[in-house]
Amino acid sequence: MSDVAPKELRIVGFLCNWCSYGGADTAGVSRFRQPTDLRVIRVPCSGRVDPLFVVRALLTGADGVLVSGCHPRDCHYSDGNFYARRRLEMLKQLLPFVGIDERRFHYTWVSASEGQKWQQVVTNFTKQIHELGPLHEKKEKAV
Amino acid sequence: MAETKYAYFCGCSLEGTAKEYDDSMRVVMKALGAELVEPDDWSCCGSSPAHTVDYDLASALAARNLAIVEKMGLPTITTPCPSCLIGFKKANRAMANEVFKKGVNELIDEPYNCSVEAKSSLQVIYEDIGLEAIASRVTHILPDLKVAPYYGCILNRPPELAHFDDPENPIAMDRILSTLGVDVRDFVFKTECCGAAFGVPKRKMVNELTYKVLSMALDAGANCIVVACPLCQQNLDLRQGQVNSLMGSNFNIPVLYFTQVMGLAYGHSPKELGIDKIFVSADHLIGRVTKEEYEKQKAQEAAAKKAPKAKATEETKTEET
Amino acid sequence: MSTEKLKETIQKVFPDVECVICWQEGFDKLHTTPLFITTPDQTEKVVWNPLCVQNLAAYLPSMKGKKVAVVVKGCDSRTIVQFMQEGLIDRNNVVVIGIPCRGVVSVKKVLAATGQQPIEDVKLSDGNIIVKTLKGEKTLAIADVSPGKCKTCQYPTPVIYDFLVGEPIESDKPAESVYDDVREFEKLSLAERKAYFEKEFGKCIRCYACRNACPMCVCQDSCIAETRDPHWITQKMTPEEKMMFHMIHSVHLAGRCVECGECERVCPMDIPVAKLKKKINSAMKELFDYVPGVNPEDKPPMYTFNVDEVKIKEHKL
Amino acid sequence: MRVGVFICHCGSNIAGTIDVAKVAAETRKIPGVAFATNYMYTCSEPGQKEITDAIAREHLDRIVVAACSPRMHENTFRKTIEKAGLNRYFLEMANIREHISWIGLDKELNTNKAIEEVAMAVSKAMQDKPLFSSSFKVNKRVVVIGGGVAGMQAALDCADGGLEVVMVEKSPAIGGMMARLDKTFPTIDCSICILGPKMVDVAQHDKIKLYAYSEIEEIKGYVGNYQIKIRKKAAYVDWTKCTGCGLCMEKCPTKNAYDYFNFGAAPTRAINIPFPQAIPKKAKIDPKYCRQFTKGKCGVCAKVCPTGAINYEQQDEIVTEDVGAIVVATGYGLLDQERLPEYGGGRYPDAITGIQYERILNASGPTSGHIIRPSDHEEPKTVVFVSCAGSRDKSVGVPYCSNFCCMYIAKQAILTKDHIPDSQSYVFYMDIRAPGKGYDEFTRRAQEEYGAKYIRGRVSRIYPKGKKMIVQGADTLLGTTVEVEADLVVLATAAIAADGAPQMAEKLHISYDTFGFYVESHPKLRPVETNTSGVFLAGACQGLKDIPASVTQGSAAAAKVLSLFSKDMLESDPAIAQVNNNACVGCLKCVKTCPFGAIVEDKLRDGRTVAKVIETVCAGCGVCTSTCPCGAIQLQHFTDNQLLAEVSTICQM
Repeated sequence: MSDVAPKELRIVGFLCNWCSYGGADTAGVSRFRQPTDLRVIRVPCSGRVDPLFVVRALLTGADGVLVSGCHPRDCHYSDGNFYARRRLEMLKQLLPFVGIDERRFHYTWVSASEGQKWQQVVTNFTKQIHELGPLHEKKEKAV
Repeated sequence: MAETKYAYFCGCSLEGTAKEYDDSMRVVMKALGAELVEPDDWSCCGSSPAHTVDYDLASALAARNLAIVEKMGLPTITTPCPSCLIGFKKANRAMANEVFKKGVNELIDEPYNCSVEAKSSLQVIYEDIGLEAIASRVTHILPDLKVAPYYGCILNRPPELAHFDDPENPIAMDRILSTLGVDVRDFVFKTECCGAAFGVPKRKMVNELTYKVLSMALDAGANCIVVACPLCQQNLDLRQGQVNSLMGSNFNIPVLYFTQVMGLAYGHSPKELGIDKIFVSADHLIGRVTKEEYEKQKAQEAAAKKAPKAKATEETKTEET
Repeated sequence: MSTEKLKETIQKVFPDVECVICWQEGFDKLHTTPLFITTPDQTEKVVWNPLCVQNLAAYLPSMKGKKVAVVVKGCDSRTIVQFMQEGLIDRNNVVVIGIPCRGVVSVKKVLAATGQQPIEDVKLSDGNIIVKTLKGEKTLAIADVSPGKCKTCQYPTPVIYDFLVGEPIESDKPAESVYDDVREFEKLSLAERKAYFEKEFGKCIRCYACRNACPMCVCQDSCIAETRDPHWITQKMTPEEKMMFHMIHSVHLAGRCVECGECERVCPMDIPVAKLKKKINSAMKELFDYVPGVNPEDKPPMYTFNVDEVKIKEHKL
Repeated sequence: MRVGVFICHCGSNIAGTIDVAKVAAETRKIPGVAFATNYMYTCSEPGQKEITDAIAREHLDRIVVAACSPRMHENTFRKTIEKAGLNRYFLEMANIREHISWIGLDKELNTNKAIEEVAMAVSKAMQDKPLFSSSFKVNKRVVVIGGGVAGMQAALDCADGGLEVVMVEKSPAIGGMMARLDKTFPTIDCSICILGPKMVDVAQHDKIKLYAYSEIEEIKGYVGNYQIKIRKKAAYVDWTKCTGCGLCMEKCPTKNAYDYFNFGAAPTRAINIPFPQAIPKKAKIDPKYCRQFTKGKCGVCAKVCPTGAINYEQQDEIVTEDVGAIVVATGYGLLDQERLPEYGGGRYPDAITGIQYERILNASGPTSGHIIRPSDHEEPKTVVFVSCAGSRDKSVGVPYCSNFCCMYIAKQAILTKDHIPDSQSYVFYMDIRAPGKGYDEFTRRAQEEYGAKYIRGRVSRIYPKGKKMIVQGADTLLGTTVEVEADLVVLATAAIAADGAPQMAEKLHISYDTFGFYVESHPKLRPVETNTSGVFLAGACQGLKDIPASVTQGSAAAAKVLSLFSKDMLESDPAIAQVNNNACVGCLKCVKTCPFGAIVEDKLRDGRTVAKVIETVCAGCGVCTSTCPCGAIQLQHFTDNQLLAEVSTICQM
C-alpha cells in the first residue's frame, strides 16, 4: 500500500449500526463523494465503544479516530449514546493531557437519514486530520 | 439601565438630508443613557453605488470603518441608517471567508479582524436598552398622533443577515411607540417597497409604489407615518407632491422619524428634534400634555364611568362599619 | 498522644467485629505495616503517627461478608465512601475508626533526603522528623517530606466515621488549588507533554504494583493487562504498550480515583502514575461537579448520565 | 481456520470503481484466507450457489462477503452459509459499495480501501464464534397507536385476522383527519359517509379494545413481548355513564372554548362532543375553559346531566397492556399560520387554512355547510386558494411538498362553485402535483368545468383593504405581478409531523428524520417496517400521503403483524451479552449501566458474586461490555477481541 500511503492517512471510524452506519449507507446510496481515508468498524451502539478502542487505535497507528452514534434521545437502545457521550467526552479531555491533539479524535451524532451530514463529517474530519498530518512516523511494513 | 458605549456611525444621509434623524437620535440616546462615540475620520459605508459595481471595494469601504471601531476597542457599531447597517453586516459576513478577508485587508491600511458587531440604532434602543427604560423616560403624551410605523425594505432583511425582528411583520417600532403611549395602527405595508431606490430611473413605478404605501397608511387610520430610514423618510415625505400630481391624490401626511416622536415624548422641543426640517408639516399633530395631566384626565374619565358603582361600594362599606 | 486514644477505641469495638485493621511498626522505625488484630489484647502493637501512610481501607472489599473495623485517615476515608457508591462493601459490616491527620511522611522523600542510608532510629517531635542513620542525625520538617496529596489535602478529618479519635480539624489548604498541578502541566505544549509521559512511562517495568495497591482496581487477577480474552495489550515492552497499560488504568479509574496516592507510593520506578487520574478527576469536577469518595449518595459519573448534559457541548469540526 | 472471501461486482456498481480482481488477488495473500474470488452478482441465486459450492469444495469454515451494506444483505448470506452447514454467525460482510465504490471515484484508492476493508472483515471473521438463537413465546396482541384512517385499517385487518387489537387514540374520538373532511378527491365522495361505517366497525369489533382520549406513557420490552403503559386522560366525565345525549353541551355557559376538531374554525363549548358521528360519542370537559376549573364555580353540566356522569374530580388513569407488536399510525399536523407572517400570520379572520375551510364546507361543521366568511358571515364571491403556504419553502423549514394540497384545493374549488354558483375561485400554485389515478383529470375539471382560475406563481403578501382581502402575487407565466381582491383566502398550510412525533419515536426507539417523520427500514423494500423489530408504520407519520395511500399502508402494516404472529415462537438474536464467570469479579457495574435491566446479580456455588444476563431481555447494545473493566461480559459477535482484531488490522496495514 506504500503507493497510496502518502495520499491517505489512517482514520478509524466506529459507527453505530442503527443511525450512523445507516447514515453512511444513505450517503453512499445518494452518491455523496467522500475522501477515502476512513475505515469503518460497525458496532451495535456508540455505547459499545470503549474509549480504550480509540486509545488503542491512536497508539498503534491511527492518525485519527471518529465515533458516531444516534442523536441523543434517539438511541436505538434508548440510553447507549448517553453513556457514550460521557465516556468519549472524558477521553476528549484526557488525550491532549498525554500529548495527543484532541482534534485527532471526534465524536458526533448522525442519524440514518442524514446522508448529507455524514458526508460533511467525513470530509471535514479527514481534512482536519490531513491538516494535522501523520501521528506516527511511517514504519516499514511488509505487505 | 447601565451606561453603555457604542461606536456611532451616522453615515452620509444623516449629515445632509436626514440631519434631523441624526439630531433626534443623539438626543434620544443621551436621554436613554447610551453614550455614542463617533469614530474619527469615518468614511463611506460602501452601500453607496460601490456595492452594485465592486464587491471588494464595497466591503473594503465598510471594513475600513469597522477597523477604526475595532481599534477604538468598542464591540458594537450602531447606525441609524439601514443601508449602512447592511453594508457593515455584509462585509462582516463576507470576510468570514479567509481568502476574501485577506483580499479586502490588502485594500485598507489597517487590517480588520471581524470583531465588531453592527447593530441598527433601532435594535439597540429596542433590545439593549429595552421598553422598560424607554417608558421610564416619558414625560409627555402625544394624544393626537395616529401612527403607521413603516420599516422599509432592508431594515429587517434579509433575515439571515439582519438577525433582528420579523422580516415580514416587524414590531420593534410598534412596541416602542405604543410604549410611549402613542396610538399605533396595524399597518400591513410596514415592509412594502416604497420604491425610493428607483427614484431616478423609474419615476412612474416609484410613484405607484409610494402611492400604495401612503394610501394604505391612511386606510389604516393613521395621520402620520413613522420611519427608521433616511431614504424612506425622504421618499415618502418629498414625493407626496409628485404622487399627488401624477396619481390625482391629495396626500398631506407627515413622515416622522421614530426618534423624533421619542424626543417629543421625552419633552424635548420640536426645534431640537428638527421637526421643522421635514417637508409635510407635523405641527398640527404634535400637541403634548404632560404625563401627569394626561393621567389625571384619564383618571377623571374613569371615575366618571365608575361613579355610581363607587357609591354602591361605599354604602356596603358603611353597612359593615 | 492519640495512639492511646486509638487503642482505647479499638478495644471498644470488640467484640462486635471479627477484626480490626490498623498500623504497627515495620521492619525499621521509618516504616509502618498493616496490623490485623482479632482480640482486644493485641492492641499494644498498634501505632498511630505520620508514618502511617498506607491506605488500610483498600483491604475492605476482600473482607466483604466479615464484620471488620478499619482505621482511616481523612484521605483513606474517601476510599470507603467510593466503595459505598459502587456497592463494593456493606457499610453495616464496617466500623470506621477515623483519625484527623495533619499530613503524613513520604518514606521515599525521607530516604532521598538521608541519602538512602539504612535507618537506625526515627523520632517525631512537633512537626519534625529526626532520622538517625550511620551518617548521623538529620532533622526534617514533616511538611517538607510529606507526599503531594497532603499539600492540597481537603479532608484532614475523615468524611465518614463511626468513631473519631481526637477532635475534627478543618483543611487549611485552598480548595481551588487542588488541581493547580494539572493546570500547571497543561501550560506545556502538546509535544512537551508527549515527551514527558514517553519518558515517565518509558521507565515502567509493568510490575503492576500501582494496580495491585490501588483500592479501586476491582479486577484483581482478571485485569485485562494480563488476559488474552480480551486481548487488549501484548506483553511487549514497547513505549506504546506501556502507555496503553497506563491509559487502561486511568480510563478504568475515570471518576473513581480517590487520590489516596497508593499507586505512586508503591511504584518502584517513581513514575507519577496518579497524574492522569488527577487530570480526569479535574475534568469530572468540571463536567459533572463530581468529586470521588466524598458523598455516599453520589453516583460515579461514568455509570450514569443526564439526558441533557449541561456542560458537554457538541464538538464542531 | 479456512476463510473464504467472495467479492461482488454488483454489476458495475462496485466493479466500476473498484478493481475487484485485484482485491481478490490481494485477499488471497492474507493468512487464513483459503479461497477468494470475485463474482458478478453474489446475491443472485448462482452467486449464492458459488458460495455454498466453495464451502463444500474448499472446506471453508468462515465466510466474508465483500458487497453492499450488511444492512441490505447480511441476512441473505447468513441463510446461504447456513444452507451449506455453517453457523449463520460465521459470516462477515465488507461494505465496499455504499462505503467505497459509490462515494469515491479514484479507482486506485477505492481498490486499496476495499482490500483493507476485506482484510478487516477477515480478521473479525476469524474471531467469529458459533451462536445459536433460543426461541421465545409471542404475545399475539397488537397495539395500534392512532385512530386515523390508517390506524383503523390496520386495526380492522389485524382483528379480522383473529388478533386481539388495542387501539390508543390521543383525541376524544377516532377518525383522525379524514373524519374532518367534507368530501374526498377525486370522487367527491362524502368523507364521513365512507369513514363512518369503518369507525363503527372499530367500535363494535369484539377483538378491538379502544382507548380514546388516551396517550402512550411508556413502552417497555421487545418484539413479541411489549409492555405498554397507557395514560387515560381525565375527561371529567364518567364515560361508562355518559350516553352522548349532548344536553351538557347545549347548556354549557362557556361558548368560547377552542374547538380542536374544527381547528378553531369556530369556538365550541367547554364541555363538548367533538362531532355528531363521534366514536366514542362521549362528552369531555376542557378545563382550560370550563368555569368550574377557571373560576371554581358553575357546575351547570353536572346539574343537567341526566345520568350524573360529570365528575370534576376525575384523575388521569394509567393502564398497562401487554402486546407482541406495535403499529404506529400517529398521522400528521399542520403548520401554524403564525409561521406565515406575510400571509397575515393568522391575524386576519378572512385568511383561513384549508382544513378550516373543509370544516366550513362540511354540513356538520360550525356553519352547517354554508360558506360564509368568518369576519362578517357574508357569503364570499371571490375565493383565493394559496397552495404551498409554507410547503416547499426553506425559510419556514418545510422544503418538502405536502403531497395532497394540490388535490384538495382543486376539490375545494369545485365545492365552492357547487355551493355558490356565482362565485369565482383563484388558485395560486407552483406546480400542480396530481400523480394519481384520476387525479390530473380532476384538477382539469376544476379549471375547465368549474372555471377555477389557476395562476402559476407564489403569493408575496395578503392584507385586508376595507372588506376585501388583497392577494398580491406573481404570475410567472405572464411574467407580471398580479393582485386579486378576494372575499376569502384559503391557505393550503404545509403539512408537518404530528406534534410530539419525536418524543413518541423516542418512546418507541425508532428513528425519525429532521422533520419528525418516522424512518422506515428501507425506503423501497421495507416501507412499513422500522429498524426496531415488532414496530410497524402506517399512514402519514412515515411521510405525507393521501387517504388511499394511508389505507394501503394500514393494511400492509397489518399484514406484517399477521405474518410476524404466524409463528408461536420467535427466534431470539443470539448476539447478546454473555458473562465469563471465571473473569467476572462481581463489581456489578454492568448492572448499573444496562439500559434494559437485563443484567442481575447472581451467586455461584462457591459463593462468588457474578453478573448474569437475562437472555430474552438483553437487546445487544454492548454498553455492559464497554463498562466492564475486566472484559468479563462480552457482547457476542461484537466482542472486544473482534473489534480489537479489526482495529489492529487497520492500524497495522
